[in-house]
Amino acid sequence: MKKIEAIIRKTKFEEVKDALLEVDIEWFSYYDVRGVGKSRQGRIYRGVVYDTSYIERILISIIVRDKNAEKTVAAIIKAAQTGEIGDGRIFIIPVEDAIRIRTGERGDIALYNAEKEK
Amino acid sequence: MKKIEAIIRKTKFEEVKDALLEVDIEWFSYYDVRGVGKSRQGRIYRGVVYDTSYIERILISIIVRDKNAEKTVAAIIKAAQTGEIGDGRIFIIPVEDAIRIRTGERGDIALYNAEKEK
Amino acid sequence: MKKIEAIIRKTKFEEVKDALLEVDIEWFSYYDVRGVGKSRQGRIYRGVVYDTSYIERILISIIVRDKNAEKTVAAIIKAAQTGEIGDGRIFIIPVEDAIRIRTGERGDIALYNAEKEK
Amino acid sequence: MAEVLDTIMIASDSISSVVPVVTTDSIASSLTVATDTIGELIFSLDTVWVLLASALVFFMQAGFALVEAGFTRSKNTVNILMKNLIDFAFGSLAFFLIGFGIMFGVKNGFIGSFIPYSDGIWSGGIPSEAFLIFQTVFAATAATIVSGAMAERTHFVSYVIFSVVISAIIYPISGHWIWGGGWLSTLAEPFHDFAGSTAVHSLGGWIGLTGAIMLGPRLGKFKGKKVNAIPGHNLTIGALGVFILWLGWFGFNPGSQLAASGTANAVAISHIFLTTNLAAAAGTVSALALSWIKYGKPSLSITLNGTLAGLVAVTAGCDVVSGWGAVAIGLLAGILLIFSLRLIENVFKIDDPVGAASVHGITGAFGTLAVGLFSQSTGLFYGFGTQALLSQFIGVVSVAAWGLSAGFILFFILKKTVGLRVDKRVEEEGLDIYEHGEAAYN
Amino acid sequence: MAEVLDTIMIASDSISSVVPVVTTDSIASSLTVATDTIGELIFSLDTVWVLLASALVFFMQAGFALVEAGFTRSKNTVNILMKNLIDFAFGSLAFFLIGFGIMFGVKNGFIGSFIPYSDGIWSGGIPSEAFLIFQTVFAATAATIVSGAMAERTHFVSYVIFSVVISAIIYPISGHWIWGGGWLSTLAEPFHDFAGSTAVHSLGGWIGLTGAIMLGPRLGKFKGKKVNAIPGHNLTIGALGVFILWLGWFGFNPGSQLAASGTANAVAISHIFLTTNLAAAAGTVSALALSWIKYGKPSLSITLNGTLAGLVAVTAGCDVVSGWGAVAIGLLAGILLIFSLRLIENVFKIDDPVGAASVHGITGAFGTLAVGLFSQSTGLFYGFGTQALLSQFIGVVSVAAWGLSAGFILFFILKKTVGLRVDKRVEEEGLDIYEHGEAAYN
Amino acid sequence: MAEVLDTIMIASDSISSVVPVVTTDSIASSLTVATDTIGELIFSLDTVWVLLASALVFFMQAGFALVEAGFTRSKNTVNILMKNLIDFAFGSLAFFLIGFGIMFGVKNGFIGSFIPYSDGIWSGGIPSEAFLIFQTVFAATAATIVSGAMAERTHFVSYVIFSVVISAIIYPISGHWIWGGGWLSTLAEPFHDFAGSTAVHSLGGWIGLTGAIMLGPRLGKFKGKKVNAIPGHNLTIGALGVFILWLGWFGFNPGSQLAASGTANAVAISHIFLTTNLAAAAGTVSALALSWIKYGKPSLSITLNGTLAGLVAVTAGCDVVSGWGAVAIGLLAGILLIFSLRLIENVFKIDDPVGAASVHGITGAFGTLAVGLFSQSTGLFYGFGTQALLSQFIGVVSVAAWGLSAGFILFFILKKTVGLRVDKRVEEEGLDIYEHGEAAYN
Ligand SMILES: Nc1ncnc2c1ncn2[C@@H]1O[C@H](COP(=O)(O)OP(=O)(O)O)[C@@H](O)[C@H]1O
Ligand SMILES: Nc1ncnc2c1ncn2[C@@H]1O[C@H](COP(=O)(O)OP(=O)(O)O)[C@@H](O)[C@H]1O
Ligand SMILES: Nc1ncnc2c1ncn2[C@@H]1O[C@H](COP(=O)(O)OP(=O)(O)O)[C@@H](O)[C@H]1O
Repeated sequence: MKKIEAIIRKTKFEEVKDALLEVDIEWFSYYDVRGVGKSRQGRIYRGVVYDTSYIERILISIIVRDKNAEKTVAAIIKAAQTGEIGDGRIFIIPVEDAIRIRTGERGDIALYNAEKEK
Repeated sequence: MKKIEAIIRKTKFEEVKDALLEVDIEWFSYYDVRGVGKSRQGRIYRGVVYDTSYIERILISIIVRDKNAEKTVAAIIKAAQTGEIGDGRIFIIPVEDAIRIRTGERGDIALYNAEKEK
Repeated sequence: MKKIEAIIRKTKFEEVKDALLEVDIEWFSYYDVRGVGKSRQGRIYRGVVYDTSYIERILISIIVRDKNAEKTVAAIIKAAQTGEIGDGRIFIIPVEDAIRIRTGERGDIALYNAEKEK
Repeated sequence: MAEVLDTIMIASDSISSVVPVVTTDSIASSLTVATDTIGELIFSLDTVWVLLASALVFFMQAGFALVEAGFTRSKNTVNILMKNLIDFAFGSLAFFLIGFGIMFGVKNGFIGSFIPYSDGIWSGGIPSEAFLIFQTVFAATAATIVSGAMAERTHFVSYVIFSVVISAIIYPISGHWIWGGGWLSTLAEPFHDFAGSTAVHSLGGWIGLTGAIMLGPRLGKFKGKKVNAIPGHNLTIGALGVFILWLGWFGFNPGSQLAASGTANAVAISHIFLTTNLAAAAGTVSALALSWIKYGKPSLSITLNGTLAGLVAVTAGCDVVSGWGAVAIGLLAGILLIFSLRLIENVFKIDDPVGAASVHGITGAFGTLAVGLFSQSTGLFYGFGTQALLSQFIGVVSVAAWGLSAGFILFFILKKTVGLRVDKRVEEEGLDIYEHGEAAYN
Repeated sequence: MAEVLDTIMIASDSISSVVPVVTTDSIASSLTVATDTIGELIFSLDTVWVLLASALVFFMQAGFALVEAGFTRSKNTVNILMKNLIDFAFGSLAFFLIGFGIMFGVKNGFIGSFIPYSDGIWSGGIPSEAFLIFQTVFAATAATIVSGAMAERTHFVSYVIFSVVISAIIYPISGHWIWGGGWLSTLAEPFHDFAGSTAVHSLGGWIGLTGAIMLGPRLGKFKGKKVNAIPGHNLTIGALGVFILWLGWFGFNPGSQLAASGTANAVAISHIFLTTNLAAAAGTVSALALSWIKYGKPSLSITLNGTLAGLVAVTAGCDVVSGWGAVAIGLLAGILLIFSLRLIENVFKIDDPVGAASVHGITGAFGTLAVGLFSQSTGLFYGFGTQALLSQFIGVVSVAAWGLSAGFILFFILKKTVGLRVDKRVEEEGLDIYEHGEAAYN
Repeated sequence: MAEVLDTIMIASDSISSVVPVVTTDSIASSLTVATDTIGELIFSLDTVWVLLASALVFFMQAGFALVEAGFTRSKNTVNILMKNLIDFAFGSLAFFLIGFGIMFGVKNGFIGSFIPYSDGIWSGGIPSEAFLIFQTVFAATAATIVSGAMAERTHFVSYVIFSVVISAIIYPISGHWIWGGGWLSTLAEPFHDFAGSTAVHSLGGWIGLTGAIMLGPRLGKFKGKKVNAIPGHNLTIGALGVFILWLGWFGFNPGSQLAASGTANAVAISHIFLTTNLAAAAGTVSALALSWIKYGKPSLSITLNGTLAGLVAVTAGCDVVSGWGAVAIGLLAGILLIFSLRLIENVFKIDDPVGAASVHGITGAFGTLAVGLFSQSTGLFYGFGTQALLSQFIGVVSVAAWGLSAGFILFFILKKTVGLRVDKRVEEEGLDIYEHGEAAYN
């Protein structure tokens, strides 16, 4: 199993979600992160200017079976790419095991919907 | 060392916390995530209906020594299980090293309280 | 590649950021987490006292090339250490691959700025 | 009006300038015009006063909405806001159509008449429509209080129904007893509830308490013997709500004088303004102090409730207690509140998310009784014996009995028909999504 | 003033006490003083009324700011707040310098005079500065409405310019037609827009609609045939905004009477207060009911818009419709609103983030026409024929034509010069950071 | 009152109808009744005006709470809200018990008398309790201002103590000089501070400045030469606070006339309303423009401060400057504010989280001096020489000296006893949890 961590633009989230659904990735988690990077923005607060590059991003975390990793990555790239600086990154992290809390099932089976994919 | 990532219902958080304390897991981090999944909810905003399955979940992240991984997983399942769809998942991810910032200690020792567990 | 997850005090964030920039770590993500731990705080709400140890922390997530891992850890420790309980922890997690969404580049090259470091 | 006056001016100018023509008759008729105009001015000033007070009391709806939203969880915020919005909307219509007639219609001791509002039902020193508006904003307050006690688990459709019933029937009936010429106002020593500690607040508190009991506690509130705190999601909003309520109370109490013209009225509304403010301040201070002593830390959530306790308690007697009396009532209300919150939650294990039963029910009852002690014209502490205290007691008890029993019947019927409480899953995931399909924060 | 009165008192005391000295002349002169004093009191009470109404209407700026901020995304919150703050600031100055003269200056049917405010431009039963203030807070409302329709994508510098032009020129011109003695007020059956359903709200709605069309939809709003919901970031704030607006309307409508003294005025302002409240309540209820039926769930965002629809619609006729008429107008406005929102968004594919064109434009027009039906003194439903309805129609259409064309010209020039819309990147990342260098939440 | 009038009406009706009975005597006595009634109406209208103004000024407490909460970090929100709540609560009681007597009691030039409020201390054209209320809401404002400058690091118990001392003693003493018949009001050309630019705002600003200096900057504010921005957590709430303050100022300034009846008063309050609004608008615009020029982007946080600067500055002279003068004062105040913010923060390295010293202290002083320039009856620019300017200067300096020294002594004592500043850890983790055991957001 792999954990796919994709850091994308907030505005691309809906498209990425749809792209993932198309390749049958139906379950994932996401949350807001801020990225620090080089595309600095000058900000002012009550007359104090401060340089910052905090950019709001969404981090999508998907645990997939090994065989699905590449198609997941491809789907994300396709949907999230604009070609301009700030498109974000994808990281692939090894996962040792997965457990479905509801049933206690472990391993690959915990990742997919038994009824559907068999 | 292992990282245990458990995605649970918000309403089960207190119980899971208590269960973890019972098995002597006293330190962990958590944050809000939203899960995308199949239990869709119809939402309306100013007359536009939009389908969504964004469900608020809590992600608990615990780094444990290898020997504690199983009992941690068991504790979470026990406390978070309702048997209904949406109970969430647990993922186990390998961790190479841990460092306690306060002391700079590395390895297993960074994870437990020296005074307590020896 | 390694993922460095550092859980630090909110008040130390700016210093850590500066320390990282100094060792040429220019890209990272961070988000708010709450830590559960032993430094309990009594809280009261409408007359009900409840014990809690929820402490607001920032989790910094940095993916670095293997060779940069140690200097990153060192920079964080230097900047985030106060010596008092609650300084936080750093975890090192293996990463298999990284992809830059903008270009589709994979591997180490996805992590650094080609123009700069070559 | 300007034209009328021009006539007098011309008339009286002619009187004084054209010396010879001055006759007693022409002066007399000018004087009549002047006197009539003065009469109209008195009427107008009183109207302006009541309308502006109505606007302030209306704004309390926003205050209640914010207090209730701030003191509950974000997953139920849309639901709470919706309730506070629609109870005023339905309440305005229901009171116009039914409630006003029941409250102020043809007098029999127990109930008025079942007719829609019309000009003839009430008459006094202001236009009857101004009086209707002032009474409408009061009626809606009673229903709003209930929504706080029953927050985070009540079926929305049930809420709509019972908020209509409260504004249209339950509140007007006991209101009739007190303010509509009913039996409480004809006791030997008439029951004194100047602006509604009992008529509005206690009643709302008791109905809310009944509702909270019949609904049962929110999931996770009580675990065995343990009482869990379920902190509100936004105290900034909650505190703003309390400030708005405090502001609104400057319409609620002084406006209940229903008149401002004449030295007596001007002095009265000033005095009421002062006692209202002093009691609020005193309630804040005593709740702060006691929470600090009891829990080791000065708690904002309790202190805000203390402010409201002071305001609720002084409402019955704001016109008859002295400044010092108001301070005493406020101090006691703030202390009583804290014990009441504990009692209801820890001893009786009733889950009242915003403490409505304590803030409005208990301190409202206390404040009403306090009139029998602190009233400068009838109170025990001023040597007037226990006559007034007895009347106050009768009023408090009978309205409590009415609120508890009418509430019980109402909620019982709803429970057996449309259902009072949402499903477990809906409660867990939040009413916003399941009942309204919307989230408050995105 | 007290001194003057002392004199009369002494005078009249002497009259009554020192019996023999009483002469007709001394009485006559005392009477003159008394009558003058009464005249001054009338003037004063009317002034107090108008000033307090102005304060309430001013507060609507906060209401609009919160509604617009709450119903849009958090990344554009600073921008929205800034717009609502500066449109009132620039508007106050612009209306003082230019707008007031255009609206109320020397009367020709189409436009007043281009002179800064001065004492002589207007005179009536209150100080001209009180009148200026009341008109200023109205003028700023029209500009504010526009900012809602054009939210989340308009260049800030453009906004500053067009908000000044609206307050200084566009609004005063059509305002002159209606309230400044212009051609609409001299029709055979004069166009009746008591407090500005058309003069203020519709005008703002139409300009906003033009702006929304010329800007184009926000990125991601329409995807092929699909309409995407872009939910607002904070409905608590949005709901508070609506409560504040409702409160402000109690200044907006009853204040437009511009007088409170005399029985007729007192009765009138009470009646207006009542019709305003009933229509708001009815709009809330019908929008709630229809959203419940249509979408299966009672939606807060729509219900809040329904409240505003009821308020906007009753504004034109709040003085001449009955309580029942107000209920009818409110109910219809709430229903019309929902269809209008759908029409503009789903059929015409125009992106109006807060629904300003529907809430203010469409229901404002409807409410103005409704005067021709529901007016108790001229309306069709009361047997007065179609004369009034026709005048209302002429007024609605001509102001719409004016708003749409003036808006078009204004936005066209801005588009070709400073630019109307921000860059794609700015829109994506939020206007707050790129246009203001600040985030609302940290 | 209605009964009294009925009597006159019957009397005067009889006069005019029953022709023969009309005697000079009966007319004279009717006239006396009418004149008395007019006197009572004047008294009543003035009371209504002052009470409603008091309600508006009270609401400023909510405005301050929101501004201060919005402009600071979320970890200290409970603390800020609590301070703003309890300073008004304690202030109301302290001013009732001590402050009012010191400010308005038996006149010696420096201080009044140490007695609790009682009816006889003050008398004028309104009930003394109405006057007390109006003065109470003013007194609380001064204390509130201080809490902003000392936000995010002050010990709560210290805050409670010094807010009581300010409302009970410090503010009333200098207030006595200016408004209580003290030495500043008896200068050859009396010091003119109509509604308190100096008496309230500057004083609060100076005490706050002293506090900010003695506390030292928040951790992380200054790092070597670098000044770090510590952005507020919620500008929506901050902006709402400013709107509420702007609204409240319509009570603060026009209410300070303390009367509304009579043409002169009606014209005066209208004028004050207008100058207040124009200065606020002008302050907003100039702060916007200068921030735009200086920092390249129009900043909301600065613009909001500009609004307040305009309001504070015009407060001293709102009654005597022209509309154009008000615009000038507002524009200058907005500009001055920005330089003052920089000076205090960047040059003096004083950390004043919400800019209270600049907004209230500096622009308050400026506005007071501006009276000597812009007053239409005494100002230099209107050819009246420097006499008034000198008096204004004396007033500004002596109140500044008083505020700085009284503040210094007070804070010094607190520092040596209960402690002024919280521990490093408490400051880092937030005062909410450590001082109050509560979080604002959950
Ligand atoms: N090494 C890294 N570790 C953690 N997060 C990263 C790293 N590199 C990039 N990110 C995250 O991804 C976001 C977007 O990446 P960015 O480098 O701006 O994309 P691009 O390469 O297209 O310019 C950053 O704001 C940051 O949040
Ligand atoms: N493959 C996955 N990757 C990341 N998060 C997941 C994955 N599968 C489930 N989750 C998270 O867990 C949550 C609950 O899982 P769910 O499948 O609803 O539980 P159940 O199997 O009991 O129905 C989801 O909402 C989502 O946030
Ligand atoms: N085993 C763990 N798993 C996940 N998070 C942890 C773990 N240990 C510590 N943390 C996080 O780090 C934070 C700070 O660690 P802490 O133990 O308080 O530092 P110290 O050792 O200096 O006292 C905790 O609040 C928690 O969020």
